[in-house]
Amino acid sequence: MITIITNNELSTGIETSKRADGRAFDELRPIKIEAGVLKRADGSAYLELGGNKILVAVYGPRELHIRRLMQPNRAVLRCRYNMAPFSVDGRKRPGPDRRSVEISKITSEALSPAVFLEKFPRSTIDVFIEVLEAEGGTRCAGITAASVALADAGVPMRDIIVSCAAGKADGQVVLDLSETEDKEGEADMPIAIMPRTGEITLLQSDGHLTSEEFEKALDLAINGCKKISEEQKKAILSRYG
Amino acid sequence: MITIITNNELSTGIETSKRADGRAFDELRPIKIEAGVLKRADGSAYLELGGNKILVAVYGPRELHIRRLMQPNRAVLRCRYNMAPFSVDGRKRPGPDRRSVEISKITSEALSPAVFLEKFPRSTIDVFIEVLEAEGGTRCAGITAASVALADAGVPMRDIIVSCAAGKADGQVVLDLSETEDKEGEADMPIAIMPRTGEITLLQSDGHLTSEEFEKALDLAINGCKKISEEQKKAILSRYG
Amino acid sequence: MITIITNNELSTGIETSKRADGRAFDELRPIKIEAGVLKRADGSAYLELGGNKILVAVYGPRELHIRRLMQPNRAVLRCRYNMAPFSVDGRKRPGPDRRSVEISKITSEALSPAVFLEKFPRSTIDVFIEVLEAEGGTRCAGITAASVALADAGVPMRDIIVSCAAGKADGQVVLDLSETEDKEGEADMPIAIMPRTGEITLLQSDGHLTSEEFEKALDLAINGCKKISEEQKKAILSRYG
Amino acid sequence: MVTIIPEIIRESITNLVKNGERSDGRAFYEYRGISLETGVIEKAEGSARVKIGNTQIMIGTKPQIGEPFPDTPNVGVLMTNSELLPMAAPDFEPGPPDERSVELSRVTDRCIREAGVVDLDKLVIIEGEKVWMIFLDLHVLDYDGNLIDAAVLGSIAALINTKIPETRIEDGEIIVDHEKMISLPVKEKALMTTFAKIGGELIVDPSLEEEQIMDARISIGIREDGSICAMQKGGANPLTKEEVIMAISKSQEITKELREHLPKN
Amino acid sequence: MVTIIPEIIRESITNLVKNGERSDGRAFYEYRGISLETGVIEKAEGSARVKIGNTQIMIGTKPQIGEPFPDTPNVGVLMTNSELLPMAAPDFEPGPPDERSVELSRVTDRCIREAGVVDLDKLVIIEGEKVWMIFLDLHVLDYDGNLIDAAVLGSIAALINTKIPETRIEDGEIIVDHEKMISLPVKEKALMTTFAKIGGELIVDPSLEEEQIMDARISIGIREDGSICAMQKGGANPLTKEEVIMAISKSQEITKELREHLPKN
Amino acid sequence: MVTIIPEIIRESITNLVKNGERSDGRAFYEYRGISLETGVIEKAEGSARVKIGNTQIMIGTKPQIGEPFPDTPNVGVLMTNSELLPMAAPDFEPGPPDERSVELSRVTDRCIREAGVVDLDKLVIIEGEKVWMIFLDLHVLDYDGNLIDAAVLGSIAALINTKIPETRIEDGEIIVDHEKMISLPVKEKALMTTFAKIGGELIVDPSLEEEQIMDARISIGIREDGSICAMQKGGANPLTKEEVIMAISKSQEITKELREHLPKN
Repeated sequence: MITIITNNELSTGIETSKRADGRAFDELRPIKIEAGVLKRADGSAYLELGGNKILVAVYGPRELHIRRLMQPNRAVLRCRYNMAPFSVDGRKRPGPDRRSVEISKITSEALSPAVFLEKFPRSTIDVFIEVLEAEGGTRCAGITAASVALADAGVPMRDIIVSCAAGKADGQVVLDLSETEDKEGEADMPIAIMPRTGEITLLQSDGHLTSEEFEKALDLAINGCKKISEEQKKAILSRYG
Repeated sequence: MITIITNNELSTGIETSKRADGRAFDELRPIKIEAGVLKRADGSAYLELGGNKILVAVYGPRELHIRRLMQPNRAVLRCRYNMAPFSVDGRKRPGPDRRSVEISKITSEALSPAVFLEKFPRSTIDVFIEVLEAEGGTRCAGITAASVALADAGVPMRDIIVSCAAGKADGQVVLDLSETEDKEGEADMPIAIMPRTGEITLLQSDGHLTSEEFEKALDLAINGCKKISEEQKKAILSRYG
Repeated sequence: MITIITNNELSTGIETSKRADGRAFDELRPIKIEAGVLKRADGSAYLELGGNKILVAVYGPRELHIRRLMQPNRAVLRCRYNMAPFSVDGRKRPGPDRRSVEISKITSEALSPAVFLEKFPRSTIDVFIEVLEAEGGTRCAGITAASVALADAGVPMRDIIVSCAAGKADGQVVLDLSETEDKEGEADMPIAIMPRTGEITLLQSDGHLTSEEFEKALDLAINGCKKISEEQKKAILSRYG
Repeated sequence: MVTIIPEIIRESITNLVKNGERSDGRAFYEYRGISLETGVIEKAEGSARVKIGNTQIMIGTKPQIGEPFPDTPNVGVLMTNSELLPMAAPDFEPGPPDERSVELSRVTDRCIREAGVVDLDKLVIIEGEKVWMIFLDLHVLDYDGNLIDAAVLGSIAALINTKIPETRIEDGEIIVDHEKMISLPVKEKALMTTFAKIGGELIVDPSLEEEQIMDARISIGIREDGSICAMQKGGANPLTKEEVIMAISKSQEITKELREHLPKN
Repeated sequence: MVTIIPEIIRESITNLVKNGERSDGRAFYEYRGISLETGVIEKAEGSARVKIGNTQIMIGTKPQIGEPFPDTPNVGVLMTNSELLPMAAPDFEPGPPDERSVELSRVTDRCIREAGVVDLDKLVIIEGEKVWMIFLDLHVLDYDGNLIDAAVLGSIAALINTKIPETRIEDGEIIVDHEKMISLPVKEKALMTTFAKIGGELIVDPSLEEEQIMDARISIGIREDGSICAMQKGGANPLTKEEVIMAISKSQEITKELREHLPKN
Repeated sequence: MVTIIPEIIRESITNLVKNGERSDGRAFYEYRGISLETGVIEKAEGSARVKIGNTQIMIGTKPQIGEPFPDTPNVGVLMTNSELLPMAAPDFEPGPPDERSVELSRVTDRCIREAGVVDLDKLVIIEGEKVWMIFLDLHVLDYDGNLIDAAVLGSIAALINTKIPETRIEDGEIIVDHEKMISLPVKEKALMTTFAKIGGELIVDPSLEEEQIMDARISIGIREDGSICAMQKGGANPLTKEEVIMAISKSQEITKELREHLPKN
């Protein structure tokens, strides 16, 4: 038998109105985005959101060698979401698992509506998302960073997709769930939108929400997206402006 | 330690001359065959034999994309025998194992002599056999059902291959071994034949047989095949007749 | 708990100046090489060095089917180093592991400088090294045998690469470490050379050596290579001479 | 495999929808015929064969005694797995589950897990040491569109149909009594409905043809009390907020009707 | 890889057989030269190198202490594995065993298992808990036809050659005594013979050339008392009942001669 | 993927070197700019981000309690793993580690292991039963040449940065006390330097461009006392004995400078 004494810093901080980490219900975690951080990739971006550290590289549009994936009238947008072995408590075994396969798929669907894929028939645009450190909300952070990396690569786009989650924790509908809120909370709902039109390109939900809570969470998430969108623009501007 | 109390219904039924399940030595288990049970497949068949439930789909002749498998002067007949995870006591792990790889190979060899493969150079005919429930003799049941599915797909054939096992259980040479007889018996010998000529396209044997017992078992199995052949014809007729 | 009583014949033989197996510091284990031992392969060789038993087959130059490996102006030399499950104490699981992948890579690099690869654009030369029994120094033995097999296959070469290790065991710089010396010793340094020029095509080192010890070991290994080179020539001559 | 849909088919289906019609004559919020049988596989502890139109899935459950996950020592385990069999469509290939198959099993799993369909607390045999693990295997036999709704409907039916042996502890030993089979504790019957967006309209239960040309897809999981337990958007085009809200509201109605197909537990 | 045999070679071999001859001058029921050495790998607890003509297989055994299968708690375990090494033929490729390799190991395994070659009852160390597992690994080095007969012959020889350490229990602990090596309990020497059907005739021990053009193949496993322990038909053409019966009868004769090559145990 | 380097680039770089110059203006034995940060991943027990020029690797460590290897029951375990991420270069592909990745992790592992960097004796929790296993994971983010030197430098830094929980035994139970984190016992700081042979000359820290056209590569691992702990030659052309000896001698000088980049432990 092995007994583990943990040193859980967050466990004492839970209070009434404020959230465990002291944020208001509609407050994002601190965010930082930087574009153009890698040499070899055609485009790249680095994002920190709370304890999340995400690095994204984009290659392409480039030739697609795998015939059965080729589209005669447009490019395919392939995404690979991957967690570093050291990114989580305990060690994540290298290689794809079912969770990362699903996230890769929905990430590709979330980003595709913004990209002028029809300009590059028979090609591929490859988006590699590496989670260097994970603290809740990595799929949204990955999509947000991927958009900046696509812009950095000069891929022609209709809009800069942005992603954020809302959900329910401690009985309260809140924005941008932390790892603890995600684990212990009642629901998590990641979305992605095209900020110009407000259209939704990603929507998942996990947990228990009434219709009213859902609408509240959706509005909260859309607002969160808009704030993050500003950070994306700053990152792109400070690289090219 | 875990103790398991089983509820073995068959264990009390063993008597002298009759078999554990009450059949005569040359008696088949109840059989039911239906053709054309799936929408998407080019041909399909469903078969029940005792407790076995087998579903077969046929696609093709169709283009073969894997170059190194291509035959310049004929089609290849590819078979995939697969057991559903819930088809057996205990759970079968999904995916091929050595047993299913061997059965797939000998099934392809058992069916090939009947198919006019030479009419379709550079093509493939794909036979997918799914064991939904297994109760002894699934490889024979799969071959029998596959022939009906091939006919349902309109694949041109010389004959409708039929398959059946005989073997030795409780010291007696018997037809169509049940799961219990297969496990506890002395020998199992699955065969497949072309009913028009009586030629043998599958022959395996497992266990202990004298030459005399072998001949007796072979005759028994051939007779069994002939009875099952009638059921195949009925299934095809009731679909197209 | 399982207690294992071993029957370790070598453990009593350690003395002062001589090595555990009685050899002088610059003495090779007994060696035997035979060329042309397989029917199907284009070239082959069998080598015994102490307790090592190595079989090598060469196919090619032949067409390379995998496009992304193809070199427009020369052949690729592919090596596969593989240990038989029964070649070691305990059973080695079949299939490549990280060690065999690395050895395959450095073997290919060790052999390539001697082969006129530029004569065979878009082709492959395949070298299959099977360790049937392992007793320390299999990578060197594999390279030495592979050269003979390449010659047996009639592959045009500048020189017959030869390989041998030196290292440090029991505080002494010694030639051609046995399995025990490799395991318990301080350093192991396998090399391969082009015997005509003395140029080095393989060099690895593992363990603890001062610069002086390194130079001594390198000279010892080069001398060992030269002796083994004579055995290679004999094997080739006795096949074709 | 890339399936290329001729532009003329896309236009024809889209134009129909714009005129308030569907190619098979259904209304926008009408399902195809549903058939649901349970107990069809005797060797499975629970099973169901579900058909929605020609889409057909066989579902089986298998209980195993195993160890709980370290972070949830006092609940049983439910494992959902799906295979898009190569028999089910000409472009499905043998091999490990691809991303469509993974999405299907994960969405089904989330709907069941988050709605609390199975009372996992009751699957504990020895706290922190031994629990029942229920394997839920989805075997997709025929693919004619809308796998998600069929998967969830069939899974709930198979779980209701499942019987596991009673266990008790005697002298520190686990007795697994196959003579006393008890129903799996199913306490909630959440279901999912999927909508396709075509020509700016939402239609329920898309057929294969409709799926192939749809702009986007949204699946909503609804519990018996009308609350939402799961959502999954799919497809390479966006949805508006209004469309999502409308889909939820329609789902709340439609799942009530769907639930009538389930066996009693 | 598809190997295309020129029609002219097919005809030439077939015509020879129809005239009662074989291309290498053998009689129909004559094997190529057989060589069998045992104890060739010192680190293997048992080993054999078998050659039939140019076909060559190295076989080694490795004992390991492990747990018995739950449904057979009182017998040891024999695991047969084969690799068609890429060195053995230009069309063999590296990677996991393909269907030919799987068939080879499974047919060999069945022949040995069903004939009761190894007395598995004697491999129990602690009933229901610890048994010897014998790994039998077939390493195919050179492929010139008729792997099955070579595999079975060499496997039986390697098993006869195998020595495992004595075990005893002292104070509840297993003592594995490598100073006292005992022979594996081999109680039966079943062998297989393989026939190819060419031009309507059966010939034994087909060479590679004959295998490539044969219509069908039948392998028969025969125990020392002449009874049948295993059969496996191969190839894409049928056999008649009479051909099968004839093959069995010939096998019963030929295995007696083959058995002379085995070492004494 | 085969990368074809135009002959003109090869010639241009080679001619520069023959004239005593390098394309980026460096001297033959001069490294590109080095940046090394530690503690960058809070969830990793140790971490480092190393850059040599544009080459960038993120390294993290994870301790786990496990069983020692049977043949070394009284020492802990260090496991080194590397991934050449597809993000790092256009020709790196997703999937299991290829031979370049395997070589990188094995050379790094040998240098650390053979130099005795970590005092593995101190990682024993219960002799023969429980030890700390330290996973050292190399995540290659940007590949612009000379991965080996970056990998070893970053790994040593990450190991120095690593803190593991104190353990003690109370009543036969292991107490893992995350409130008392102790530094990993790092007792040696061996480093590697890599030379490329171009135009008959040796140059240190080859850039990607230089690697692509080099004739051969030699990496030397040097301990703090100047002795050699590891060597690895690469590339498809030979080296002379004199070149190797020269590389060792230069390494002994250069590693002293490199070591200045490491944090204190």
